[in-house]
Amino acid sequence: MTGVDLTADLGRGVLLPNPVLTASGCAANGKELHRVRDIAELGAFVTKSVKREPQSGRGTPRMAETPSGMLNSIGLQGPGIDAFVTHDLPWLAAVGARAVVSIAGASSQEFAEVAQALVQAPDIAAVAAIEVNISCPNVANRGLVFACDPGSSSEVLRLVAAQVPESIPLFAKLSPDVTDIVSIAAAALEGGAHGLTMINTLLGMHIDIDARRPHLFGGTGGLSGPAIRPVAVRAIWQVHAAMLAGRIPRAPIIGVGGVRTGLDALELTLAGASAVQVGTAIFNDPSAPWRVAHELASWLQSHGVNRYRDLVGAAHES
Amino acid sequence: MTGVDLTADLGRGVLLPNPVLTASGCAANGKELHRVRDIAELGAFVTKSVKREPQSGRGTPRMAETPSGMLNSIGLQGPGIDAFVTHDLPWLAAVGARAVVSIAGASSQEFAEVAQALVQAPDIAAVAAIEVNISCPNVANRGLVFACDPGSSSEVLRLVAAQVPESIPLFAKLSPDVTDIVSIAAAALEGGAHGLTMINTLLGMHIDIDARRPHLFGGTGGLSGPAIRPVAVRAIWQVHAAMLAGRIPRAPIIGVGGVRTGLDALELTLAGASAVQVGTAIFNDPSAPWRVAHELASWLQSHGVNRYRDLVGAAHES
Amino acid sequence: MSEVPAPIAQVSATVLANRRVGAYHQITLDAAEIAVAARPGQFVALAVGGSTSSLLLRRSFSIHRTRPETDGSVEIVVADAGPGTHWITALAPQAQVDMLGPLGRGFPLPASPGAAVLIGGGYGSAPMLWLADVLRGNGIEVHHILGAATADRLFGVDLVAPEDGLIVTTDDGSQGQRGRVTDPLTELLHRTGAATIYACGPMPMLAAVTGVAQAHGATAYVAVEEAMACGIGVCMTCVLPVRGGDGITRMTRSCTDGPIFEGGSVRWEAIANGRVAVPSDALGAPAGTR
Amino acid sequence: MSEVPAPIAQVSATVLANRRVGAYHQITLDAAEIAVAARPGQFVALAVGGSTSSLLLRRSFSIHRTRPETDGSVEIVVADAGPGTHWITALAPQAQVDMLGPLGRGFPLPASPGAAVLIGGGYGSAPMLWLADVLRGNGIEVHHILGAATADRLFGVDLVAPEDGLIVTTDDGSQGQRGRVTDPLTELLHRTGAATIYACGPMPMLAAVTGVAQAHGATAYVAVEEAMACGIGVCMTCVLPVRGGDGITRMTRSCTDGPIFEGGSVRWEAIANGRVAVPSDALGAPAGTR
Ligand SMILES: Cc1cc2nc3c(=O)[nH]c(=O)nc-3n(C[C@H](O)[C@H](O)[C@H](O)COP(=O)(O)OP(=O)(O)OC[C@H]3O[C@@H](n4cnc5c(N)ncnc54)[C@H](O)[C@@H]3O)c2cc1C
Ligand SMILES: Cc1cc2nc3c(=O)[nH]c(=O)nc-3n(C[C@H](O)[C@H](O)[C@H](O)COP(=O)(O)OP(=O)(O)OC[C@H]3O[C@@H](n4cnc5c(N)ncnc54)[C@H](O)[C@@H]3O)c2cc1C
Ligand SMILES: Cc1cc2nc3c(=O)[nH]c(=O)nc-3n(C[C@H](O)[C@H](O)[C@H](O)COP(=O)(O)O)c2cc1C
Ligand SMILES: Cc1cc2nc3c(=O)[nH]c(=O)nc-3n(C[C@H](O)[C@H](O)[C@H](O)COP(=O)(O)O)c2cc1C
Ligand code: FES
Ligand code: FES
Repeated sequence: MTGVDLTADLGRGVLLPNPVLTASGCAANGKELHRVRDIAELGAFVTKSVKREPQSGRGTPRMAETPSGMLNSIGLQGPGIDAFVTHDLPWLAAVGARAVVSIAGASSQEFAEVAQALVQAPDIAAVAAIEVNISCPNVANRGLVFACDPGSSSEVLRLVAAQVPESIPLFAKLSPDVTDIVSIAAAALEGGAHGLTMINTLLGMHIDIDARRPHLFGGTGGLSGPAIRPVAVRAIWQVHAAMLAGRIPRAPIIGVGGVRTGLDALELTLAGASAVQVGTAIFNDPSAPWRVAHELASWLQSHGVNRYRDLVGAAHES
Repeated sequence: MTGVDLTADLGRGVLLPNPVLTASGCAANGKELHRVRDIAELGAFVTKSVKREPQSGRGTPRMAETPSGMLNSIGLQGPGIDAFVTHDLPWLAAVGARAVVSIAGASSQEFAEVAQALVQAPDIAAVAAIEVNISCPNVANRGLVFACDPGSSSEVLRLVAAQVPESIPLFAKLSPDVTDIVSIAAAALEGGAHGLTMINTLLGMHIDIDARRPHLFGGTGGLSGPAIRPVAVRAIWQVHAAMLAGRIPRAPIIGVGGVRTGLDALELTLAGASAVQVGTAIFNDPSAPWRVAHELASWLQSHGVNRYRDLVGAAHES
Repeated sequence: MSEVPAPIAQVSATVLANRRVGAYHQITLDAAEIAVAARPGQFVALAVGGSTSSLLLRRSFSIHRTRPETDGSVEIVVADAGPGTHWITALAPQAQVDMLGPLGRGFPLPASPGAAVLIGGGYGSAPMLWLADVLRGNGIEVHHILGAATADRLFGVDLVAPEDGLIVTTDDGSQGQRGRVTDPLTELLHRTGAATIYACGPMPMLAAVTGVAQAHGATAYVAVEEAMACGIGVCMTCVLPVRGGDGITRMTRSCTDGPIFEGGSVRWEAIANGRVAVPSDALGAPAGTR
Repeated sequence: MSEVPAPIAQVSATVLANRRVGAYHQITLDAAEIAVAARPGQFVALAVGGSTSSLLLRRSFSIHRTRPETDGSVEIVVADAGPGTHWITALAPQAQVDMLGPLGRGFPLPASPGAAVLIGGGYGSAPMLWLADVLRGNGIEVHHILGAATADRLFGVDLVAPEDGLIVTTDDGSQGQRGRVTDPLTELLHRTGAATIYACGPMPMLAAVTGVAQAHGATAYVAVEEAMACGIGVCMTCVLPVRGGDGITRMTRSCTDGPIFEGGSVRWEAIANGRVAVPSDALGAPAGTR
């Protein structure tokens, strides 16, 4: 698109050529989606959350389709950070992708160790940002999700920040399953996050009526897809509003939740997102991230908006 | 349906002929839906939450369609409890409907006053239960929704219970927008609720892209419809599981959230609901409550289940 | 405006015909139950897509015509405005669509005999031709003003009965007079002595028509179009501030108490930019807005 | 089983034909890009409904046939099992459907020449007739066992080449022998000396076929059917515990690493009642399951 500046600003000098990213866990670690289209064209590629050790994940069924959405209960299946750094990151670097590496852990210490192993990777230059997926259970706190507790959220970010050089922004990925998301955002930023990714899935469940038992092997699962977009917009709005009001520090927000079209991406942007991830929509349409970027650019052009960045949070101005 | 016992047990001796109710705010106060079909055939009719004084509600737009759901921001428009008791309740009594009266307030004191006016109504015999809609903002607590705070939840129920005779069960209607719904359920029961209605809408938002402002006049709105059913099932499951585990007192749950078919109603039942409400689906199909009851009965019959009550929470047995 | 609520019919209507007319689709549906009961100014609400559609809310359309005596059909005129109307305008003959009706109250007859002016903006003219037939049958002299932004967005110009008066306006002058429907209205009221105006179209047009009517001592009955989730009075989304006979303004449902309102009773000043505020003197208005 | 991942084609395929065959719909789609690249055992994934469908996930179907040289068509055989397949089986000629393919790895050729037994359960026979052609073209002698619960759920009996062997089984005896596909298998392996079995059908059938093959020293290649959200390897929902060449069991994606697996590598004991557990010795299994 000539004449439209799609640059997305993730802060700390990290600029992306366009604001459309994949969502963690919805695009594996790149090779598969690269068969559909060049992932180096994306604003950035967000990897599946990686823990310290290899993870088998849960048994199946791991998913259930729900109205305009789905439930998943994968259990963070993955290779572990060492294999990630040896195999996946070099491949991402080789194809020229900007990687946002999502890290996870069952303890704040594990998060820190994963971050430490990551920043020592030879291909660390390919890492545009680190996304700290604090929407996973904290074994030390009766399995309560880190992102459900301000103290745990802050602690994870503090330990991770201690491992990561200033040049790599840290995004804390928040769960919507909380009474007050602004207080969690505040805690994550206070701990050392440079930005926030919102939202992770909502906790949901589907019952297999014939079998009279939970359908998912893991019982509950994460709800995602267009069904949850209104919740994502609200969460982004609330946190961005708190920033504008000076109640919490200003920081970039990466919006995620139910984005399927360029207009959806715009909606999250106007609510306060500086960039947008596409997740479940990929399962419906593997070219969705590229299509969303294209639709976004077309809209900007046809509406005479020269810079994507000018729209970030623009709905708060009315 | 011959041979199938559809009786639903709301506790305290209140038995309904079938387990399908309307959801508060999705069927007005009866007259309108009665033009579609006889509301006395329903398990019970749940009225729109009523406050002490007449309420204009909010400006418009009051709704936005979302994928497999909708957002609403009505603002509890209604006649006030005196007009309700004078006009609406007698009409419900006259057509033979079993009424579940939903009450609301901006302070716990207002809840109590509404309950007091209600129980003095000449037609109180038509009231099968009272639903205490604590999913509304508490002016005394910076507008924080009562149901987001265990203390406020407990207090409202305590003040209302003091006004209501033992024979009328009180159901506290919970919001899903909390970190730990079991703790709110516990507080409501501790305060004096005899049962729980779950779930109210999720807080959501839609941005009008062309106008670059929130689409709803009220800014945020409540998300409802099939999109949220997985969240309702999960909430019911968690609370019923806590009851089975003895962590909170046993009490009947009325399930609500995204029910569109008899199978959906069964899903909530298997998760732990003793009866089920149909809300947004009415807007799609005004005969939905009757159809759901019919589909439910057909399923029971074709699957050789003689008593609906035997299915309540049955998915926990596996 | 004092009908007793009749039962609402919910029918699985078969599409009998769907033909393009200018910018619109004129869709004929087999729905005898609705055709028999309906009156001009009432509307129908259609479900969109089947049980796997992500669009839950019904879409409302004025009834253009009914043929209760012949094929039991109901006809609507639809502009393809978004996903719901896109699905509806693509319906092929023989397709089934779930339809509720007749909904709302119809146009009232004029209080006094003589002439009436009927104003349709865009597809707002759809109900006006049927209304004209009914008025004429009651001995009323009918004068139409049909307006639209452009010629292709006019509807019904060729359907006006020869004995009726007709003025056509378009914003761009591509057909009829250039300008708004209100431009010729004052002169027409003078000329015909009409004391009653019927109008259907966008909200700003209805407000302007009401203004002219009031200046002229005429009564305007306007068919409003508020976003509706249910169409049957149960959701409370379609409200407008309307002053009642008792002088009190209430947030009033346009689906059950409307869609026809006496223009002078609508609090137009609360309506702007696609939003409707609650007037501070409305019954139960929040303290803050007073 | 060592193909280099080729690009995946995403095409808006036109339905060329949709005809009922027994309990199934045989659907022919115009998708030359996929037809050219596909091999027996691969599958396609279809999106269901358009942009307003509430069903987001793709539905996967084995490729029954391709005609790359004539009309560029791809054919699938679909049972109406739920809302997604209900929509697909109702597709009219000329309708468009978004299709991804070819997906997964195809059936490998036998390690040794001689005879092969091809087993199809229900619509599982759909890919077997094409596979038979390819095997025959490679000088392999083909023997089919086609089975189903009832006669109407058999597929392809009339499509078997005259030179191939054919045994038909139904659970209720309504066609062919009464019983399961595995009943005649042992005798057939003895009689033909086949060392390779190909099977496609329900999981319990695949487990049973693998058992017979192992007892007989034969190799079974089975096409598994796990619930898939994406079909292209990005969602991790379609996994099965599969023992690798290194002896280590991993939760392995059946969409990209399968759907064809060597039967002996699948940890069948972990699969029961529609659920698959993680074996405690699988790589990265949670400590609790050890
Ligand atoms: C009483 C009444 C009579 C109407 N008569 C006609 C008619 O004769 N011909 C015609 O073409 N249109 C008519 N409309 C408008 C028509 O209902 C809308 O164009 C249609 O609902 C838009 O749906 P959509 O999915 O195509 O568009 P979208 O804009 O995507 O709709 C999104 C949501 O907003 C609601 N909505 C959007 N615009 C309107 C609107 N103008 N009025 C009401 N709801 C809206 C929809 O119902 C839906 O819930 C009438 C509306 C009302 C209330
Ligand atoms: C590799 C592969 C090849 C297949 N080949 C064929 C074929 O040739 N012919 C045929 O009729 N069917 C085939 N199936 C099964 C077919 O994909 C399912 O019947 C279909 O997805 C069911 O969708 P539904 O909406 O009709 O049913 P529902 O049961 O309502 O589906 C609900 C959800 O579960 C998933 N699902 C349900 N059953 C299955 C299943 N058996 N396999 C995978 N996902 C499932 C659906 O994709 C959907 O996400 C194949 C499946 C796979 C994985
Ligand atoms: C199958 C699946 C796997 C996911 N895995 C992860 C993960 O590993 N880490 C993470 O932070 N989020 C994960 N998510 C959440 C998504 O990144 C995203 O936050 C969420 O799905 C909402 O966006 P969507 O509606 O666009 O999918 C996963 C989502 C899905 C559907
Ligand atoms: C338009 C609308 C108005 C509502 N008004 C109320 C209300 O007054 N009181 C209340 O407790 N819940 C109210 N609700 C919430 C519903 O009762 C129900 O809890 C929620 O919509 C989820 O159920 P559903 O998905 O079946 O609609 C309202 C919901 C809608 C859609
Ligand atoms: S549209 Fe629901 S009350 Fe009017
Ligand atoms: S179906 Fe998504 S990884 Fe296999």
